[in-house]
Amino acid sequence: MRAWLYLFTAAIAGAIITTPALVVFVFAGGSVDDALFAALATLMLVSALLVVTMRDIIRCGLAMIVSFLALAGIYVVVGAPLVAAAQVIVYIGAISVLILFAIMLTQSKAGPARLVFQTQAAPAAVAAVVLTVLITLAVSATDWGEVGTRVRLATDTLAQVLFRDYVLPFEVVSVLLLAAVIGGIFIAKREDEPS
Amino acid sequence: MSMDLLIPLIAILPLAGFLFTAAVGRRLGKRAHLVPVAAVGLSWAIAMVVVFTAVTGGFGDEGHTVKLWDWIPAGAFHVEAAFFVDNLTAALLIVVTTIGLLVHVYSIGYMSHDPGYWRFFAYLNLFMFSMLVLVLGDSWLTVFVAWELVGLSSYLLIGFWYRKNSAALASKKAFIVNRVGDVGFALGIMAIFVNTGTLNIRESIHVLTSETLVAFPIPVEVIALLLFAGAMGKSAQFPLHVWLPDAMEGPTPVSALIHAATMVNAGVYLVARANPIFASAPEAMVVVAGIGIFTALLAASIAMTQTDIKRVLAYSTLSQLGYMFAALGVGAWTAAIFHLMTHGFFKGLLFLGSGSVIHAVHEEQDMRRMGGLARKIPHTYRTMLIGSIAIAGIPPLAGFFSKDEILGEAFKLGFAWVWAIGVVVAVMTAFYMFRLIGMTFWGESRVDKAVEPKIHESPRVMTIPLWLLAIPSVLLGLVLAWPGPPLGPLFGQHGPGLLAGWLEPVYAQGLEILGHHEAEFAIFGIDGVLILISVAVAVLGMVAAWRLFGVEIGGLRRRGDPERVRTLSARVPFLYRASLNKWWFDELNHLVFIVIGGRVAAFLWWFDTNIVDGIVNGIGAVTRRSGGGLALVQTGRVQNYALGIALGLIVMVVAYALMVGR
Amino acid sequence: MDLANSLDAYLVLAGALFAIGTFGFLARRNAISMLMSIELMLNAVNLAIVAFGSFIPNLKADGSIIALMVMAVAAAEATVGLAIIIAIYRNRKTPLVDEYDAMRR
Amino acid sequence: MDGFPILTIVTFLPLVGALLIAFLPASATRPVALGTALLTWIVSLMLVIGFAAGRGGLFQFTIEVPWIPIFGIEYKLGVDGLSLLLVVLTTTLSWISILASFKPIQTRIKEYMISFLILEVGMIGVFLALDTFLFYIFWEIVLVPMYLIIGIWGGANRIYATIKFVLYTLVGSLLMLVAILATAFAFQAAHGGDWTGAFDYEVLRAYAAAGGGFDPSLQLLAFGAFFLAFAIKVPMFPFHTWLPDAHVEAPTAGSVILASVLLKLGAYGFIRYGLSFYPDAAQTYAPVIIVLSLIAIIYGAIVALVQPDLKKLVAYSSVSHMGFVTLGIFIFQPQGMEGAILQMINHGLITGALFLLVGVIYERTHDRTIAKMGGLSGRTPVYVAILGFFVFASAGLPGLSGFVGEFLTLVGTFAVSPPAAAVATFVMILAAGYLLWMFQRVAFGEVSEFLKGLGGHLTDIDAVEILTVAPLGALVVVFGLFPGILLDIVDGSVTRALADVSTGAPIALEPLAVAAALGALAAVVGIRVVTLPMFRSGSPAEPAA
Amino acid sequence: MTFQDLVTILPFAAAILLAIGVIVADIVAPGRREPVLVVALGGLALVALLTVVTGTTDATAFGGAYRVDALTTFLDILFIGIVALTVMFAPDYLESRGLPLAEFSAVLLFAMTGAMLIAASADLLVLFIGLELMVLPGYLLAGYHKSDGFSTEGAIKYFLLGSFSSAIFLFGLAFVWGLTGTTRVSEVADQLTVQMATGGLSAGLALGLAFLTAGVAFKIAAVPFHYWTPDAYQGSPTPVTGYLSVGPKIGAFALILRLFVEALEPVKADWLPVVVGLAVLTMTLGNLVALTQTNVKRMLAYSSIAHTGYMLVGLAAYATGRMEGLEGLLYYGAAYSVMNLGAFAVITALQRRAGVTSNLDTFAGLGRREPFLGILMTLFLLSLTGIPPTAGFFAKAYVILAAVQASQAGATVLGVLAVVAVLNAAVAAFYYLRVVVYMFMREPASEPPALIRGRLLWAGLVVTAILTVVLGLIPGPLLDIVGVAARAIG
Repeated sequence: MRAWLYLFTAAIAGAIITTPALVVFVFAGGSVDDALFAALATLMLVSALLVVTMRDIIRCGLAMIVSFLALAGIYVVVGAPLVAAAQVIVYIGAISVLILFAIMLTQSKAGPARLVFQTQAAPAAVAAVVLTVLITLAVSATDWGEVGTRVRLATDTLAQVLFRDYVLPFEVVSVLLLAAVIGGIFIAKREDEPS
Repeated sequence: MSMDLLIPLIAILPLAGFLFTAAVGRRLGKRAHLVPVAAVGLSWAIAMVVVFTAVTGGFGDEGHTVKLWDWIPAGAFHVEAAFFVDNLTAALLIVVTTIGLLVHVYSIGYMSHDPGYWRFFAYLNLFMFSMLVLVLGDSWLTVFVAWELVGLSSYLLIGFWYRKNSAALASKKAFIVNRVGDVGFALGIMAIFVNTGTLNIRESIHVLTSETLVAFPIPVEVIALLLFAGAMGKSAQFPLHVWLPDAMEGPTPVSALIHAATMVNAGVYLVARANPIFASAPEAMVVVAGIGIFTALLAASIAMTQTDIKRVLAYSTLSQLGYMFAALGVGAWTAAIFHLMTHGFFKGLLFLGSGSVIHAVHEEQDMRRMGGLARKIPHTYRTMLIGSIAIAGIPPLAGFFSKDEILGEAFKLGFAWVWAIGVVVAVMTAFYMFRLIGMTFWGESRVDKAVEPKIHESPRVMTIPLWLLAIPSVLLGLVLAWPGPPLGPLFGQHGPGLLAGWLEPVYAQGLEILGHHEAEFAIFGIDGVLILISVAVAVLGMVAAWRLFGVEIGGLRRRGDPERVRTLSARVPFLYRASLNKWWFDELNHLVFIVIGGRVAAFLWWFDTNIVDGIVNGIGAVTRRSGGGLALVQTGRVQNYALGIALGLIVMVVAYALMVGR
Repeated sequence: MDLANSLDAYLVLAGALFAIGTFGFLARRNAISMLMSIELMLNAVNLAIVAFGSFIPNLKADGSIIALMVMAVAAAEATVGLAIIIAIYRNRKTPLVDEYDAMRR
Repeated sequence: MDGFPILTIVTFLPLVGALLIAFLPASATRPVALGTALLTWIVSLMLVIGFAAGRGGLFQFTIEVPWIPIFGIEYKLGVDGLSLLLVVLTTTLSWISILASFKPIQTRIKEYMISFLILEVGMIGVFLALDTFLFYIFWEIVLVPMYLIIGIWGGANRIYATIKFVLYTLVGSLLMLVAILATAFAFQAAHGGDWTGAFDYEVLRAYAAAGGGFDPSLQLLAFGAFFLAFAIKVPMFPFHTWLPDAHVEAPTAGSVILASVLLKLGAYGFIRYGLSFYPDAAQTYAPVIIVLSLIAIIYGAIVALVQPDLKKLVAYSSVSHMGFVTLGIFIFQPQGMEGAILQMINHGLITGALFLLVGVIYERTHDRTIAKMGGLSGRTPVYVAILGFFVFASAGLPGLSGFVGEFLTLVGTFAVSPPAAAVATFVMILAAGYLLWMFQRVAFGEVSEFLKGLGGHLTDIDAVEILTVAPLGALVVVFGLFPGILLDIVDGSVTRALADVSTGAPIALEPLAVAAALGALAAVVGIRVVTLPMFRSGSPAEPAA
Repeated sequence: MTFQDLVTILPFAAAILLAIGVIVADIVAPGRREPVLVVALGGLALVALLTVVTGTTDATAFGGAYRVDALTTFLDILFIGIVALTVMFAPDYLESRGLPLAEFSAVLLFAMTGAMLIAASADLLVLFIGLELMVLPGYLLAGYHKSDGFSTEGAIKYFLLGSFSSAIFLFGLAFVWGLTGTTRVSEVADQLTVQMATGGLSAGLALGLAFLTAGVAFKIAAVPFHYWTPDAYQGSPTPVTGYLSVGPKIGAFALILRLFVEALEPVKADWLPVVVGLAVLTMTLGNLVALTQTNVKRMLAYSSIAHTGYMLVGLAAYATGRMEGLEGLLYYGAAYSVMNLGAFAVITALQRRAGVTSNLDTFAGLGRREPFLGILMTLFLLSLTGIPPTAGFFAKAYVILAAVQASQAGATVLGVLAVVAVLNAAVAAFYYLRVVVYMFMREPASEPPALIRGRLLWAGLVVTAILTVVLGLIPGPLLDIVGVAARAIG
């Protein structure tokens, strides 16, 4: 019985994701990329919505991973494969896992709280919508100068740029991580352990 | 010795006496009077020298000025501390120093048992100093200083027995009511300065009266009235008369010296001194005359029913001062000063006498508990009788001459109404004086049985001054008013009378402005008639008093008739009650000043604390509350904060959006 | 109709994601949910950056690099955040942030 | 004596004393404090000796040291007749107050004396500063020690009073700071961005005097700010309500300094800065200020009448007296301003003495309620005699110093507007009213039960206390008889100040008409109220507060 | 990366090495404070020295991403001073609560390096990373007393909201990048000049500006983005609060200088009104709410909000073209750091035992019990109020002067701003002086809290006190310095 249920949900999910793609591809006559973009975008947004709305926080975490994956895909579409790779490694590999650990650590025996949302969920939603609208308006109202087409960057050029122009940030970021780790360890350490 | 040294000494000696006594008097005990009395005596002697020099023309018509130092050298506003003596001053000096000296002597006996003996003499000397500066002052401001200083010393003396609440209140009342007048005086002085640029009395008068063509910022009438306001305060003219009766709370010598003979005359002196100003402001003079004569009538009417011997005299003083102002108002300045001098002596005499009486009956002042004292205290009786006859205006005593001159002048100068009222007042005067004598000295004794046996005549030190005052009360009129020989030539004078001759230069300018000229004295003409009338009315009042309150002069004997008094007073109930209650002036004051005034003051304080300050504190409170209100935003919930930030972000986006494309 | 080639599409998408993250941050009670929302927002920014990078010629490579940096920063933030969350969870025994209101006004 | 930094010495000598006290043992505190104050006093007297009165109000002993060169801000001190008098007043009352504090102040003497000496530094500095920035700094320095003196050694409600005092003053002075900066910048802008002299008093004054001076709108705003600051300090109606509270709560010496010197800061500021920098604005504001002064004169006196507390009574009398000062200043007449300055000095001496005397009785009774006193002269004759002397001095008895100042002011006023003068003169009655009524209730009548209850504690005024008031009394007499001493000194300053504000321009009379109306009303009320205690010694209906 | 680059970034590098060095020192001699202190303070001195030496000449490194100019040097010295003082104040406080000094110092030093990077960055990305490097340690420090509920609560609030604002900031940054196509500050400025010349403010740029302003306003705790301040300040360990109230604030202002004053200079006219609005709100709300506070740390938190407002006045004055505005801002920053650190040091001294609150009652009778401490606290409070002759007074006067000038030069709104500022100062007097009231005019608390008498702490107190007075009495030298620093970018 449950299996059916899962299948059913999966089907619906698939539909949700593929419909826009089909719409774009078939009716609007877009390219494959367009369809891909539409699908991934939808997937990302939907899963993101799930992240912020689902009751069970573990599922939220999983949804987040999905959303990140979708984003990685979009990176590929837009022509930044390296970023996509980094996305997969850093986010899915590191951060998400970190978060999941944290979830395990902080799960109270009571399980997920009764109330998922703050009392102010409604105004929050409104604010979010308004923000979206404003951003959309601003974006569409702006002339972004001469916009070229997507260019796929060769990794070696990236490497050159990174180690020519961005040495300093690169080094500093490492310092940043070091600081975060030193402090993080101390804070997260249990009190009774000898410092 | 040069006058430049003598004249200041007149004032400085009492001052020295005051300072000395104030400093060490406490330790001198019963010898405390020596220095002050000596000081005054000395200053009297010097004064007499100065007076003689003055009246024999030693200073010429312009008088003599002694500059002491530059008091206020404020640029254009330059005031010297200087003394000035002319015949007018001299006339005042006679009264002040003489009576002052006698009162000092009298006080040695009168105050002998008082714990504050030394204090009393210190104050008396302070008063003498102030009064002398007042008459000697050369500039308006100097006079004003003295003006206030006499106020101070009278304050101290009225409140001498400070334990008595009534005394304390009376003294304060006297000072404050005087202040009311002083405000006028002060404003007058300012006006004078603004008009003339100087405060020297004669210079300023010269400017004010000579350059009448120049349009002054302040009209002369205003100045005259302002000065008169000051005079009203000191001389207790209606409506500022309320303080004088209360001032009787002070020791009797004080009443005699300050509130009969000297200080209260200051107003008269001031107006006389400023005569040209008044002369060039006729309207003001009418006001003066009106207020003067009205005060005379009002006071006399009250005096007729009072039972406190000192109060009767006090109201009589008011009434007589009224006469003087009436005289000043009609332009009979000589007469005013004349009456001032005579009145000074016989009223001083009467007060000291009343003091002696009160002494005799052990501090009893109510005449209803006296009577038949004539035999027990003969000296007092005789001297007071003389005083009464003098004030009643029976020739040839002093009062007759001066009062008759006032009435006569008033009539001759065309102020018939003043004359008419004056005559009525004359009747009343005679009446209440002999009522006083009758109730006090004649008939059977009503004295408290306990006191009765202990009644005794006062010691010499008190009776001698009485007699010394009785002499001028009898002769002064003859001396000063007798036209022509033998006295005139003695002082190198000719004409209508000694005093008139003396004061002639003082008034010359004023008379010239008024256009008066001394009419030839016609004993077989209008003057004679007027004399007859005033003598007649005096007698009338006297006889009326005899019929009601009895008389015991030589063969003339008659018992008082209280029944008659009652029926008569019942016949005019309103007038009687009004007189008895002093026309309810005190009640009026109480209503206006305490009830209403108190509310106003209290209200203003409430206004200050609740409105003015309330607003200030209110602002503070509002600020703090708003702070508390704003703090509510800080709920402690991160999500609320975040929402706030998000909203702020949205607002900011909008704000910037508004500037797009600018 | 050329979605994949229009910068605006990517930017709007980024905006939407950013808004969703904001919503989550404002609405969720659980500290970790809020942390995840922040991650979403950061990713939205990254998307925008990368988009700019590949469309604006001047930015060519820079876009990608900046994105990488942002990821690193995000990682650091996550580390710190989780450390703090664990610390306070020890004190308060609850991950619900809106119950941390001992300090207010 | 030029070249020798005597002004710096006279200003900072007290600071040295304060430091000494801080580091010496407690036993040395009192002597050192008194010694320092006396020394400062002597130095200030040397100043008087060295001062050349003839120099038409020019500044003397000037010291000029660059301080913040970027803005041309200098450490610049100088003294003219006006500031000389006020400095001497300050130094005199300082040592008197310190001496008077020996007995009342028994806790934390060190801190007290230190605050007091620092206070003295501030006050002297304000009078001597010739750089607007420096002036402002001293102005604010005064605030802190006074705040502590009231707040620490004050009465029951002291904290409310002291905070009110500080906040009220601060509001004004901060706006004044803005005005000072604005003025400086206006000058700098007019001199091609050169800051030199932008804060220098004499330079600014010269600039203001020279053609046009500062821009009218700036003048109005800046003068407004200065006005607020000074009006609060003086204090003028309706900014006076902090004064009664502060006085009542402050310790005796605090009240003395507050009344004698602090209130003068405002008046001094008006003459020194208000008139010289913004003559046009001063002319514009004058009618308003005159009206306010008249109100203050009458109003303060009336309210003083019904005060149940000795200190409050004196406080409100201060409001009334200071009204004369502002009136005299803004009537723009030589007599007026000279009178105002004399009034400043006299008020300093007389009111200071009155507060000292109130303190004397408070020391013995720990009470200031007039109603509880009565018949004191029976117990403490000497005290009553001295009190009486100052009561009459305060009532403006001629021959004592109070009179001359008031009368000069009035003459000046009369020349401009007789009605205004009339209104102001009426206060002679009111003053006599509230002072004599108070005196009568305190001194005369039978000894009150309350005083009887004190028994032996109610001793007569002692030698030290007499020593504190005696100098003031002497000065009151001397200045009453020979005001020339003061007038010669200030004459130059007055002339200069009046030259700055073009006296020619006549004051608009409409507001004065209003003043006359108000005043007349107040006066009528006044007379009634005065004689209100005439027949009874009891206090009138308490306010419905 | 050339040798010259290395020389240029020498101070910055040294700071990083120092941070690591502290950890090493702790590893060498575990749990002992002397080595840590010696290394930290000595190192700081060295860093300061290097800064002064290398900072005298302007230089750029890494292709213009890193720039050293007078402003950098000034700010670096300021940061070093702040951190050094914090290190001096902390030890006893931490020790009595069983918290290690090493990690504390290290994290603090990392934060300092972040601030220094901001001060030196000529590249928006570097700017952002510097910002993160500065604030992340801040979160950690806020929660440093991990066993204390308040500390951690403050930390998580600070962290969550901080990250939120970082995201916002970054979003805005992204748009600026997109529009200008560069990350170099100077080039951004040029690009914007061109765009403003052609099309005026574009919608995208407006959006970006809005997000940037919001993000920065959060970091400097300007209303309405200030919510984190009171809670974070109150919760943090007192020495940390002292640091938080000045370090990140000045750092954020450094960010403003580099970003708004330099990069966004062409759109000055557009962000000026916003800054004015922020200033008014910030001053007023900060002061008003502070009136009702009974906890001194929280009160000082609100007061620090108010002070942000005063500094914004300076910024606004600059935006209308008054150099003095910028100088005033810098001067204010220095003065505020000194006096505020001093005030918090006094509170620290009071809190020897854990659990001693910073409520007003704790101060009751302090002036009587500890005259020296009381007088110092009074001095700092007076300075915060702005009463001469103290640093705070001169700083305020300077900022107000700038505003007044601006208003007379035409921007009337600045005049209003000046008046609002002084009125606020008067209001502020109330709550500052209330502490004085408690210290001197109230009876001592039942059992007075034990005091920290550490030599370092008291030395630091004396230093801050002296500086507070000196900056008020002899502002000349510092004025010259800020003048130079301001001219580096203005």
